[in-house]
Amino acid sequence: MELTHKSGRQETAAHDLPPAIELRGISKAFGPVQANKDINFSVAKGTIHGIIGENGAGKSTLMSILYGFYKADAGEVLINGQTTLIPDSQAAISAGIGMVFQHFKLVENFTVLENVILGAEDGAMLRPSLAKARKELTRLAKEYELNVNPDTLVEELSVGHKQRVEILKALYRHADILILDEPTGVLTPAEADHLFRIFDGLKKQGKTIILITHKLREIMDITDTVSVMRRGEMTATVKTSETSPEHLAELMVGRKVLLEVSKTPARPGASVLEVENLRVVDEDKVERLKGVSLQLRAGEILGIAGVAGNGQSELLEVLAGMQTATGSVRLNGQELDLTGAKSDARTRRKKGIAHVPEDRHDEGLILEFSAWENIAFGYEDDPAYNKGMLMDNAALRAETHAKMERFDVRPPHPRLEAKNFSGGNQQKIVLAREIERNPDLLLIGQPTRGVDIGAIEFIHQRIVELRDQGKAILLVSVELDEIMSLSDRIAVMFDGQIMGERRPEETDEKELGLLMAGINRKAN
Amino acid sequence: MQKMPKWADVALIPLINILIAFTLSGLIIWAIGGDPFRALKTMVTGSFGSTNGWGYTLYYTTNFIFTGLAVATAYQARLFNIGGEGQAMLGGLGVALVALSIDWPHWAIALPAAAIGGAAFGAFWAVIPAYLQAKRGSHIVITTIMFNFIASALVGYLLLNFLKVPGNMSTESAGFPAGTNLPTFSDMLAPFGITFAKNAPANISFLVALACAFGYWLLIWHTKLGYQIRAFGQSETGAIYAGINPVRIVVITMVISGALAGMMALNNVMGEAERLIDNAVEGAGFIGIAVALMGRNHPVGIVLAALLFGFLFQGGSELSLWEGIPRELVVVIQGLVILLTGALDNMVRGPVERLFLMLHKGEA
Amino acid sequence: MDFLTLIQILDSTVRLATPLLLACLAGLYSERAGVVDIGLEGKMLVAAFLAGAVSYVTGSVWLGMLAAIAGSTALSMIHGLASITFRGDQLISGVALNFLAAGLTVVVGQAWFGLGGRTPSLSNGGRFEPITLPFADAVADVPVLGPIYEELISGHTLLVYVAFALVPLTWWVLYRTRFGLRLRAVGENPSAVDTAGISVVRLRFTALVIAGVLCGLAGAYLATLAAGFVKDMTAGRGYIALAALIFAKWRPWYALSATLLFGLLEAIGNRYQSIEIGAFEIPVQFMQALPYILTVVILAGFVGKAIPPRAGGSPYVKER
Amino acid sequence: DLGGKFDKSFNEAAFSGAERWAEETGGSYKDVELQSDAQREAALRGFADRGYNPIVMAGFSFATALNTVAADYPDTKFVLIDMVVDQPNVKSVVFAEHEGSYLVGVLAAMASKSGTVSFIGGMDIPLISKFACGYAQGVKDTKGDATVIVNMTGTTPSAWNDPVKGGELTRAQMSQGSDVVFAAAGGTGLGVLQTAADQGILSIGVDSNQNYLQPGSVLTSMVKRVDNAVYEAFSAGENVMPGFSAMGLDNDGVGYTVDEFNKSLITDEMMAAVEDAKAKIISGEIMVHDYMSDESCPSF
Ligand SMILES: Nc1ncnc2c1ncn2[C@@H]1O[C@H](COP(=O)(O)OP(=O)(O)OP(=O)(O)O)[C@@H](O)[C@H]1O
Ligand SMILES: Nc1ncnc2c1ncn2[C@@H]1O[C@H](COP(=O)(O)OP(=O)(O)OP(=O)(O)O)[C@@H](O)[C@H]1O
Ligand SMILES: [Mg+2]
Ligand SMILES: [Mg+2]
Repeated sequence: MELTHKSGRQETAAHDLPPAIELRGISKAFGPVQANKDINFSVAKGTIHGIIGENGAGKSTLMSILYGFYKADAGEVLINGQTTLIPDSQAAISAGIGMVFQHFKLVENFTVLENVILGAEDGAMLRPSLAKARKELTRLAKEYELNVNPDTLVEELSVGHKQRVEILKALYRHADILILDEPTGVLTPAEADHLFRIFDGLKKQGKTIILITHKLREIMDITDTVSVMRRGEMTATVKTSETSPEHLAELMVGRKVLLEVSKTPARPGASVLEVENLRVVDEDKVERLKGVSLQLRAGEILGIAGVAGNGQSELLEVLAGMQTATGSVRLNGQELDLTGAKSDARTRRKKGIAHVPEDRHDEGLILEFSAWENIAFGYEDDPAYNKGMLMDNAALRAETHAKMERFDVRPPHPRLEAKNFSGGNQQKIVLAREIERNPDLLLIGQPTRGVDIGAIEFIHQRIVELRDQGKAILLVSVELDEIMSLSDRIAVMFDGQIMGERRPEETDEKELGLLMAGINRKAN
Repeated sequence: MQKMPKWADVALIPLINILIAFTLSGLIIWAIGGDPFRALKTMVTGSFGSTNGWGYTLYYTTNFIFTGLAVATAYQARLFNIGGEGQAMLGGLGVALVALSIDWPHWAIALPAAAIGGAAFGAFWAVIPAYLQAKRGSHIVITTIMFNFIASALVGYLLLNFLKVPGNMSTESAGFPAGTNLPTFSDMLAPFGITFAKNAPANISFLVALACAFGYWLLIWHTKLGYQIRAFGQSETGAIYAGINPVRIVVITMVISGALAGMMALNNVMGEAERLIDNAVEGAGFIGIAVALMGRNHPVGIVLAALLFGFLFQGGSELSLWEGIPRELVVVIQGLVILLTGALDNMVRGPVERLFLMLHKGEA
Repeated sequence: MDFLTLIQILDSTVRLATPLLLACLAGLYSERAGVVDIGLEGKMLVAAFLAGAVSYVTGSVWLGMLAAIAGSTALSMIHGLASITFRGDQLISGVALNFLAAGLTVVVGQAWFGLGGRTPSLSNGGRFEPITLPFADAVADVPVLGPIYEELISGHTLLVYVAFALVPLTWWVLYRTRFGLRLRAVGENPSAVDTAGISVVRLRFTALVIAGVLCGLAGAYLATLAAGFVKDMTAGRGYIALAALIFAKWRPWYALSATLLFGLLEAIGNRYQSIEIGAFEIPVQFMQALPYILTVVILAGFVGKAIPPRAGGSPYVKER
Repeated sequence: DLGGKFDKSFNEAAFSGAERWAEETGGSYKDVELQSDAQREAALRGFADRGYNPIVMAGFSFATALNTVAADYPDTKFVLIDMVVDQPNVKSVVFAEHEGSYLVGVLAAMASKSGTVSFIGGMDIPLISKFACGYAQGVKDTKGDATVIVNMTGTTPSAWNDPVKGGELTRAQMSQGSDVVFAAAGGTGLGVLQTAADQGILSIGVDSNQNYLQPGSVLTSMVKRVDNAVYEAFSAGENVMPGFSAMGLDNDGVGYTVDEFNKSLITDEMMAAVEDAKAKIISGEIMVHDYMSDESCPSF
C-alpha cells in the first residue's frame, strides 16, 4: 500500500508540476472539539481526489478551511506550490478555488443568473453583468453539460439542478480547483451519473477536483486517489486503483464492515396496507399523485424507487398524515380518514403507523431540542411519558439513554441537543424513536442520506430485523443500491404514478432506471 | 467541556453588564450636573431601603412579571406578542366589570373571580390576532400593535360613556366595593408580626404572579401542551410531522399569553387603583417585551428581570422626587440596561470567556 | 363628498404618509439586509429632536437636517454594533434604542433649552418652505386636473418630494444594482454572500447607515412640519411604519401604497370625526380607531401571508 | 398632570406661578412630575412625610390619591387644582373654564369671516368638553348661524404630544370652512397654532398666554391663571384656607388676553362685545353652561 502521493497515476504531466493543493499541519478546534489535527495532504493537478470518513471526522471542516470559510488554528496552504494565505472566501476564489457545500449556499428566491453573478459582478450596475453571465452560462452549459435555465428561481429547481448552479458559480469564477462536499448525497443515480460526466469534462480541461462522499462505489468509480479521515486526523491516502471498498471501509471505521445487507427471504403475512387510487393536488394546483394503488403485507419491505420529485415524498406524507388526499387507504382492513379532522399524523401514529421522514432536520427532529425530548417527538401524549397532568421527564430521559445505547448513538447523552449529533447519529435517534414504537407499518424515507457507512450498516440491519418481526415496511429511497438490497418488492414511481413493480432478484438497475425514466418495456 | 462555569454565565456576565449600564448612566447624570453616587444611593434606598420602597418596587415587579410571562409564552411558539399593552387594558376592563358587578363579600372570593374576568378579557383580545394569524396569515406583530390602539379607544369610550361616575372630572370608573380590596403586604405580613409599610401598593397579586411564573415553568417544560408549543415554535414543518395542529397551538398559546397579560389588572386595577382609570397599563405591556427577552424566556430570568425593572421604576421615581433629576433620565437608564444586558451581552461575554479559558489552561 | 374635499383629504394623506414612507423605506433597507429594526421610532425621535434643536440654533434647516441624519445614523450604528458585531438580539437592541431616544431627547433638550424637552419654535429659515411647482398657479383654474396639480401635487415641502422620489430610487437600487443584489442576498442567505467572498458585516452596516439616513429625514420632516420638537412627537409612527413594511411585503412600491393607505385612513379619521347615522352617533373613539381596525380587516381579508426576508432577526454566525 | 412641566400651557402655568413665588420671596419649593398613576400617592406621602406644606397638585387625576392621603396627614395642607376633594385640610381650586372659553368664543365668532370656527381638544374627556362647550356657546350667542367644528386628537396619551396631527386636524377644519381654531390640546396645540399661522387663519391659545408663539396669528388665549392659584397657595404657606375656591371671571381666575402680539387682531368693536359679555357673565345675566353640571352641551 502506497501511502505517499508525490507521484500518482497522472504520469504524463504531474511529474514536475507542483501539486495543485498542498496542506501542511492544518489544525482546527471548535471549542473543546478538535475537528482537524495536524493534517498534511496534497492533490496533484488535473486529478480527482476523494475524501472519506465517518460522520464528524472533520472532512467538511478541512474543506471549509481550504475555502477560507473557517480560519485554521495552525498550518499552511500551498496552491500550485505557492504558500497562499486564505483569510476569507474572496482569497480562496482568487486563488482559483471553488467549493460546493453540502448544504447549498444559494439564495432561494433569486434566479439562477443572479446567484451565479452574486459577488462576481462586473461594475455597479447589474444589467451588463447579467448579460455577460448569460452568455458565459450558455458556453459553460455546452462545454460541461451543465444545462440550467438561467431565469428560473432557484427554489423551483430540483436538488440536482441546484447543484449544477453551485458548480456553475465556481466555474464562472474561473475555479481551477473544485471542492464538492457530499455532492451525491441527495442526487438520484441518473443525476449522479450526470455529475460524474461533468467531472470527466472538468478533468479533461485540467481542473482539479476534491470529492467528499460516503459512497465507496463513487470513490472507486471516478477518483484517482483517496484520503481517509478519522476523528480529525488524516489516516491514509491511497491510489484508488490499489485499494478496494472493503479495505477503505475498514480504514474508515476501524473494523470490518459488511457492505452487503444479509437477509433471508421474506415471509409475507396478512395484508397490512391497501392503497387505492390515491390522488394529491398541491397548493399550486399541480397533481402530484395521479391515482396510486399498492398493497403491502406484514413481514415484507416494499421499496419505492424513483427520481426525486415523482411523488414518493407525497405518498409518504399522505400515509403519514402530513398531507390530505383523495382515494382510499386501508390499514389492517380499516379505512383511514384522508381529509377530515382525523387525517393528522397523530391519529395515524395511534393507529400503528410509524414514520421516519425524508428530512431529519426539518421534520424528524427538533434540532434545538435535546435527544430525550426528540425521543418523545410525536408521542408526547403517550401515557407512558406522562404522570397525571405532567410529563415524566426523568423516565423519558432514562428511556432515551437506554435507546441510545441500543442504537449505538454516539455520544449517548440524552441531554445533548439534537443539532450537536452528526448526521448518522441524528438518524439513529429518529430510528430509535420510530422503530421501537413497534408499529404495524413503518414508513421510512431516505434512511441513510448523508450517513457514513458504519451507520448505514447498522440502520439496514435494524430495518431487516423489523421486517423479520413481521412488520410491514414501506421504504422510499433514491439510492437504487439501497432499494435493491433491502426490498422484497420494488415499485417504481414516475410522474405521480407507479410505473411497475419488480422483484429485486428478477431485475437490474438498468431496467429500474428505465422505469424511473417513465419507460416500461414489459408493458409495451 | 464548558467554556465558562455556569455561575459566570448566569450571574457574573449580567452583573458586569448592569455595572456598565450604571456607569454610563452615572456619566450622564454627572454631565447634566447631578451627583451620580447620590443618585444611586437614592435609587437603592428608595426602592430597597424601606418596606415602603419594597412595596412599590414589588408592585411594579408584579406588573412586569405578568406581561413578561405573556410575551415569553407567545415567544415559545415564536409568536411575537406586542399586544400585551392592549390585552392588559382589556384585562383591566374585565377585572373592573367583575369587581363592580356585585357587592363582593370578601376578597378571597373576588380575587379568583376577577382573575377569571381579567384573564378572559385579555385572552379575548389576544385570540383575534391569533386566529387571524393562524387562519389568514395576518402578521401577528401588526395585528397586535393595531389591537393596542383599538383597545385604548375602546376602553376610553366605555369609561367615558358607561363606567364613569357622572360629575367626576377623571375618566375613571367608580371605586370598587370594599369587598374587592386585596390585602397588601402589610395586611399579609401583620399576622407574622412583620410590619410592612401600610400604604405601599404591593399586594397579594405578587404571589399570584409568582404562582403564574411557576405555572409557566410547569406548562412549558413539563406538560404535553408546553412541549407542543415549543416544538411548534422551533419548527412548523416538524409540528406537522408530529401531528401538532398549528391553528390549535397558535390560538391556545395566544389565549394563555393574553390571559397572563390580562391578569396584570389584578395588580394595578384591583390591587392598587381599586378602580379602572384610563391608560392604566402605562407601558407595562412594552416593558414586558424587554423583561421576557432579558429573562431569556425563563421564569426565573423573567422574575429577576421584572425585579430589575421594578427597581428602575421605583428608584427612578425617587430620583425625580428627591434629586430633581428629570424622570426621562430613568427612561435612559432603562434603555441602557436593556441595551447592555440584552443586546450587547456578547461584548462582555467574549472577553470573560477568554479569561476563563486562560485560567483554565493555566490550571491544566 | 365633493371633489375639493377629496383633494384636501388626499393632500393630507400625502403629508401624513411622508414620514411613514421614509421610515418604512428605512426599515426596508435594514430588514432586506436581514436586520430587524424596531428602533425606527427611536431614530425618528432623535432625528426630530436634533432637527428642531440645530435648526433653531443655527437658523438653517439644512444644518438641522444634517444633524438629524447624523443622530439617527449614530443610533443605527449602535444597533449594528449590538446586533451585527456582537450578534445580540435585534429586537432587544431596537427596544433599547427606543427607550434611549425617548429619554435622551428630553434630558438633553432640557439641558440645552430648559423647555422640558421641547425645542423653541422654528422661524422661517429653520423650516422647509412649501415648494410651488411650475405653473401651479397658472393651471389652478383648469377643471379637475388644475386643483389636482395645484393642491395635491404642488405645494409640499422638499422632503415630501424626496420621499416619493426615494420609492423608484429604492426599487432601482434594489433590483438594478450590484449593491441591491447583495443586499437582498444577505437578508435571505448570508452564508451565500459570505461564501461568495463578500463581507456580510459590511453589507449589513451599510444597510443600517441608509436606514439611519432615511429615519433622519423622517425625523427632520416631522420637526420642521411642526416647527419644532415636542417630546414623544413621533407618536408611534415608527411602529406604524413597521406595520406598513410588513404590509408591503418588504417591497418599495408596496411600501408606497401601504403608507399612503395608512395616511389616507388617518386623514379620513381626522376629517370625519363623528358621523351621525340617524339617531345613532358613531363615537369619536371609533373614528380614531378606524385606521387600526381597517388595517386589521384589510390584512385579514386581502393580504396573504407576508414572508419576511429569511435571514431576518438572527445574527449571522458561521463559526461558534 | 401627565402632560409634562413645559407643555406651554397648563402645567407650565403652575410651574411659573411657583417660580414667581420663589423669586419674589426667596423661598424654595420642590416640584415633581409623575410618570405613573401609582406614584401619585407615593409622591404625596413623600412630600408630606418630609414636612412640605402646603402641597399643591395640578390636575384632577390627583383626586383619588389625595382623598386617601389627606386624612393621614391632618397637619398638612393640600391644594388641588381642577377638582374638588372634600377634606378638612384640602383647598380645592376649580376654574370656570367654560366662562373663559365663552369669551374667546365671542371673539372667535366676531373675527371669523366664514362663519365657521373650530375647536381641537386633546382627548375626549370631560374637562376638554367643558372648554369646548363654553366656547361653542360663546360663538353661537354672538353669531346665531355660526358653525362650530369640534375635534379631538386621539385616545392615547400621545394625543397631547402630536403637533403633526394637530396641524392636520387644523387643515381638515379649514377645509370645512373654519378660520378660527381654538386648541386645548397640550403639545398638540403647538402644531395647531403653527399651522394656523402658516395657513393664514387665526388660532386661540389655552391655559397660558400663548399669543407670543405666533404673533399676529393667535387671536387671543384663554388663560387659566393656574399660576395665580399656585402663587397664592405658596404665599399663604401653611395658612392656606381649606375649602372650595372658584376661579372665574370675577376674580380673574380665567380670562382672555390682549397684548402687543394680538392687539391688531382685536377691533374696538370686538373688545366692547367681549367686555360686555364678561360683565354680563359676572352679573349673572348670561349663564354659561357648565358641561360638568350635566355632562351634556346644548350648544353642540
Ligand atoms: N461550526 C462548528 N462549531 C462547532 N463544532 C463544529 C462546527 N463544525 C463542525 N464541528 C465539529 O467538528 C467536527 C468535525 O465536523 P465536520 O463537519 O468537519 O465533519 P464531517 O467529517 O464533514 O462529517 P459528515 O460526514 O457528517 O459531514 C465534529 O465533531 C463537529 O461536531
Ligand atoms: N454550529 C455547530 N455547532 C455544533 N456542531 C455543529 C455545528 N455545525 C455543524 N455541527 C456538527 O458538525 C457535524 C457535521 O455537520 P455537517 O454540517 O457536515 O452536517 P451532517 O452532520 O453531515 O448532517 P447531514 O448529513 O444531515 O447534512 C455534525 O455533528 C453537526 O451536528
Ligand atoms: Mg460534512
Ligand atoms: Mg454529513
